[in-house]
Amino acid sequence: MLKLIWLIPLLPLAGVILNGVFGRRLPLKAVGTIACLAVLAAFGISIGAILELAELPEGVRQFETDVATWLPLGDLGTGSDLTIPWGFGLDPLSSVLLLVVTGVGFLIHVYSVGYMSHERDYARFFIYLNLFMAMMLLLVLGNNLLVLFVGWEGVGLCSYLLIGFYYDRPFDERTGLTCADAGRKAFIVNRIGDFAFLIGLLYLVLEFGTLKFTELNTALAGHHAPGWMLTGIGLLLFLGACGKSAQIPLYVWLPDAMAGPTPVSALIHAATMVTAGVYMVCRMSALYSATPEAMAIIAAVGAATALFAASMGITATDIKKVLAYSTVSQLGFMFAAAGVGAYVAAIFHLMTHAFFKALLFLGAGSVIHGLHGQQDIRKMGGLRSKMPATFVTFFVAMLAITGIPGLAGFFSKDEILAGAWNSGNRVVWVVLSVAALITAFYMMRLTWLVFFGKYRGDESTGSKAHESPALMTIPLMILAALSVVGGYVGVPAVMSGWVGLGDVNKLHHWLAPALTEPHGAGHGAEVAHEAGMETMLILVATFVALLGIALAWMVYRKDGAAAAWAKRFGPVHHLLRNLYWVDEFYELVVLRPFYAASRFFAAVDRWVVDGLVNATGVTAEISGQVIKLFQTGLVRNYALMFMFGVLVILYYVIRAI
Amino acid sequence: MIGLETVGFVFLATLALASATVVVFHKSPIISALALAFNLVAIAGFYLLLNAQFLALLQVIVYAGAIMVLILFVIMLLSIQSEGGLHRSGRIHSVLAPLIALGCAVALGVAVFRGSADGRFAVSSADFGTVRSIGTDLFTTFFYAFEAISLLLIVAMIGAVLLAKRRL
Amino acid sequence: MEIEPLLINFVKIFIVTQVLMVGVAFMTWVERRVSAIIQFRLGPNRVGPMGLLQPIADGIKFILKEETLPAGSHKTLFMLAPVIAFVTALCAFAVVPFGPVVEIFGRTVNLVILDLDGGMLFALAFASLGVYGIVCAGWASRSKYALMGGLRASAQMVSYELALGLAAVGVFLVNGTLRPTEIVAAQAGWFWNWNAFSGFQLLGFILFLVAGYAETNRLPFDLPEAETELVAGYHTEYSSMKFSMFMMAEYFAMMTMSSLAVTLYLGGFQPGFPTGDLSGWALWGLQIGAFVAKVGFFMFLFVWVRWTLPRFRYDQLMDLGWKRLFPLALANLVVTALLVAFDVIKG
Amino acid sequence: MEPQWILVLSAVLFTMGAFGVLWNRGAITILMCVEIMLNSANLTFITFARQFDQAEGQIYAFFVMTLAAAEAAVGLAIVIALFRLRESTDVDELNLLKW
Repeated sequence: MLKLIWLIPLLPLAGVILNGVFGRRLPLKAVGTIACLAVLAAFGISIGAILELAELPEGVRQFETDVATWLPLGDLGTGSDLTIPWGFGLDPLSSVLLLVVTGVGFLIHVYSVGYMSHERDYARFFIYLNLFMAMMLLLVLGNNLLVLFVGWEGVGLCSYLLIGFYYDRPFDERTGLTCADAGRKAFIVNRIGDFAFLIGLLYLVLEFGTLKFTELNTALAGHHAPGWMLTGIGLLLFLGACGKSAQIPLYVWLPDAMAGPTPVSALIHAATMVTAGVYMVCRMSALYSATPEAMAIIAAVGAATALFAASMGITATDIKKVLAYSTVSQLGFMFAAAGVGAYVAAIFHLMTHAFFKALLFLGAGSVIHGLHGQQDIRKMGGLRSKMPATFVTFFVAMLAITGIPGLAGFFSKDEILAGAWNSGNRVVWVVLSVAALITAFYMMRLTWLVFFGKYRGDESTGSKAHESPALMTIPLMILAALSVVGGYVGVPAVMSGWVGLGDVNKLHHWLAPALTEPHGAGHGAEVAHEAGMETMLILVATFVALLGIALAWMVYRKDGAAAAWAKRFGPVHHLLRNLYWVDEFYELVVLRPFYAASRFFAAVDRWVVDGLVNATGVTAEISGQVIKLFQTGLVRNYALMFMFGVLVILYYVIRAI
Repeated sequence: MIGLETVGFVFLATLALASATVVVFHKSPIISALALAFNLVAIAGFYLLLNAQFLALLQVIVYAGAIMVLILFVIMLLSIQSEGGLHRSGRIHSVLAPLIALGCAVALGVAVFRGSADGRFAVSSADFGTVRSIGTDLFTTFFYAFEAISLLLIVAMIGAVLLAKRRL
Repeated sequence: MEIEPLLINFVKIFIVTQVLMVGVAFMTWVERRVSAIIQFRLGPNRVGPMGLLQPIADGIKFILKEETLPAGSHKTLFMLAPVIAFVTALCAFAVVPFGPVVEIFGRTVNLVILDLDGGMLFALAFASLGVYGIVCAGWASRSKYALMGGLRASAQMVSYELALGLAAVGVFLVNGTLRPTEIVAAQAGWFWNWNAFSGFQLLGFILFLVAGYAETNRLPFDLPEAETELVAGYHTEYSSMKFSMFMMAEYFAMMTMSSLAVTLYLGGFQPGFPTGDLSGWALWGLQIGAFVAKVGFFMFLFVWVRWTLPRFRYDQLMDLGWKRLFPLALANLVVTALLVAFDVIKG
Repeated sequence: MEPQWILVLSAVLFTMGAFGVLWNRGAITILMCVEIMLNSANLTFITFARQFDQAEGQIYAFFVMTLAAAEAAVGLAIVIALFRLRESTDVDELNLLKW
């Protein structure tokens, strides 16, 4: 199966073509089945390929295949010919992503069949969704940066298409955004990052003469490039990752991306696409490990984003926006982990986050579905009896994300915090802990406002609130199960030590060969750490999670109590309600000058450029007025002139003899 | 001694010039067309004199046998009794036309005499101008041109049908 | 300049022309007798034994008839038209090899008037020139029947010339030459060596024959002179010797077409079996006899078909030419080309 | 027979053809004069082919012939269309090709 990995992205693409050509004429069930089967087949091949990969000995556990030549670029001044193939590769790092993408992707496809059943443009939705899968798999499986970049741009495109899926609906009253606007915003913000990414790519080519990951790793191992060059490339690539993974300063698109259908938010804007940045940073670990400066900046940006986004989640009232800020915050966790060199922890958290955040989104979708489109959590409440399955699974996910011991999020978050602590970067640890506290707070707030208390919306909707069909709840349950047990592939050594199991951190052993740790940094699960300190960290994390939940319960337990608290923290609440005025700030600093410049250039275009063009036109017109007198309309006059021209040419030809 | 070739040349040249004159000046297009047929056959005779047997036969088959019959057919179909004379193109045209034709004659004459005043015929190789040698050249060196010209014929055919057909 | 080859050629031309003339005269008698027999009549049987001298009587009558010239006709063309028809029909025969290379009076003589490299093209060229006679006749008569006949003739001949030529190309591919003598030489031996059989040209042969009937304006394709519609078509206004020249031209054309068909497809003068150790005049006589017999059969076929099949309608004629024969000829060409390319036929 | 005899002859024929195109106004006559011009060019080609013993000249003449066939087909179709429109083949009737 390993040889067939190039087929994995092609299968969803086949779904795109099938549905794209016949989609409008096929019955809805067939469309959904085709889409799901395409992803299921990709999932099957992925499992087969990964099993085969696992049988290889640890040192050589990777596989590459070049399907076709893409760009024979020749010598670019690096001394060797550069040819970029359509190459695919599989190694432990991409295998984790592959499983997450195809597995979670398949569940969300199944869920979508139920969720979208009442929507128009059913086929279009699945075409986009399958196209996204194809592009995401291309991103994950590409064995060089350019193929990865194709997938990178492709998922960006699909993200744009899917955010703007309800292109004729308004989205946000506060800013007056429509869904189409939200899509455009996502696309343009991403473009800024992608531009940086592309520049980084070009510098990489100039510096190393290759874009293949394996060759880059070898080159970097023995490379003595100027540090500033590596840092520069790293930061450029990271800026791209910021765009894709919604980090400061390019996070603004993700909350608005919630304009898309909820399965899209779950698949693209929580589980897979937004983690592409993290994947890329880990993929380029050899590069980042060689440049501590870039890593420090990544850690700082990640930690800041984690805290900043979490704080905005406290006051958001749209159920999906709360989750969106949560996603931004969790991505910040991952980047912070990558920034302190704990790549394994970053990927681990990426995986568990995919499980529980997809589950949260799908649960939210189930709630919205049950309430016929209501998304405002102020108008929900007491839904736990009406949608028991949704409630239970949502609650499990909530516990997982807050980091309650025994659940998936606990292990991965703990590993990130441990990594931060061990790297010696204590500030990061503190910030992340505070972010974890806030996370617990807003997650509990969300759960409480939606499922507990009294129903606060209008009665007509409330009485009709119902549990979602099995097609939607079964994926929820599977994801819930994964959210519970998903963490046990990466149990820290210290914990397994408590029950006398020794080191059972499978994930770490699986991933470690594919990643390059920073030089000289003693950290991670097995290197020189004190068991006592580790235990202490675990206890602190648990305490923080419980504290957050308790605080939220205290504030939101009674109706109206929250308003009082809001008044008590008036200025802070106001600040958070308006999301730190970041959008307004960007408007003032970026957009206004941009518009002004545009108007200036428009004027230049109209008067100077167009003026020149018009002058040409006027000249032609005047000369035409004169020349048209020769145009008698009589064919034979034309023949005469033609012959005259021939004579002139003949004269010149003969003169030369 | 006057060779057979010279006799042939004089005969054919007279025929060609006389028939060309008729083509250009005769009022009745059908006489013009028949004269042109004679002209074409005369030229085919020249081809024979110049060792281009295949081209000569082609000239008769394609030009005289197909193109001219087509022209005759159209003339008879439209039953055109006469066409000619000046009408609207104006007096300037009627003055300039002979002048330009004269200029053309002068230019070509100068070109011939300056360009190949001391030209002699080479000794032809044995299979010069035979079907085999022309065919070999057509299907090797000039293969793409040959295919292109077949494309041109199809396009011309479609164009002619589209133009001439009343209803498709 | 040597005079002897020229002289030999003149002699050949003279003999062939005379033989053809006699043949034509004989054919008119055959036509009338056979048509009579087909229609349960007797036909001309009074002049000479079995009426064999009838053609001579007819000839005398033609000469004695009044020569008419319609008012308003174009005189030169009117006179020229039968000559053109007559000459072109006769010329095409020049490339047909009617016998092998023989020795007479110690001189080697090739029994073909013009042994040309592109001989078959020559024949096709003159076959296509034949239309001028008819067109000129039609136009110069200044009569609507004649004009209609001329128009039909030009359209018909241009259309069927295509099928005729394309069908013949198959043979050129098989034999790899356009020279009639070489084509005949390639068909020596048993009759299955003839192009119609071993060259897989049976379809081409039938196409050639049908197109040939159309080229010679014979029934069932005699629309240019369809008497029920156009009185007598392009020669409505002709009388006397000028008419007889048209008639003779038609018979010449028939003979040429028959000879071409025989040459291309049925082995020309090859008798159709190995001649073994025959040599000298015994062999040559046999070969010339075989040629005459084959051509004679086709001449008879012309007559037979004429009195058997009804005439086509004009649209049917065009339909048959362009939509049936032409594609079939193309298909035949493609198949033959493939067969030659894959060495099924010795190319 | 010298090459330039024929070259001169073809030059004269070409001139006659060109003059015919300019002088006549019957569309069909003009077409025929164009044929004369093409033929004279062909004659030149073949003369040069003979003079320099190069078959290319004959090939070009072959292509020109094909071209002439295509030109005649399209030209005559235009004449027929024109006749249907104006009941005449006079090219001076066609004066719409102007501003």
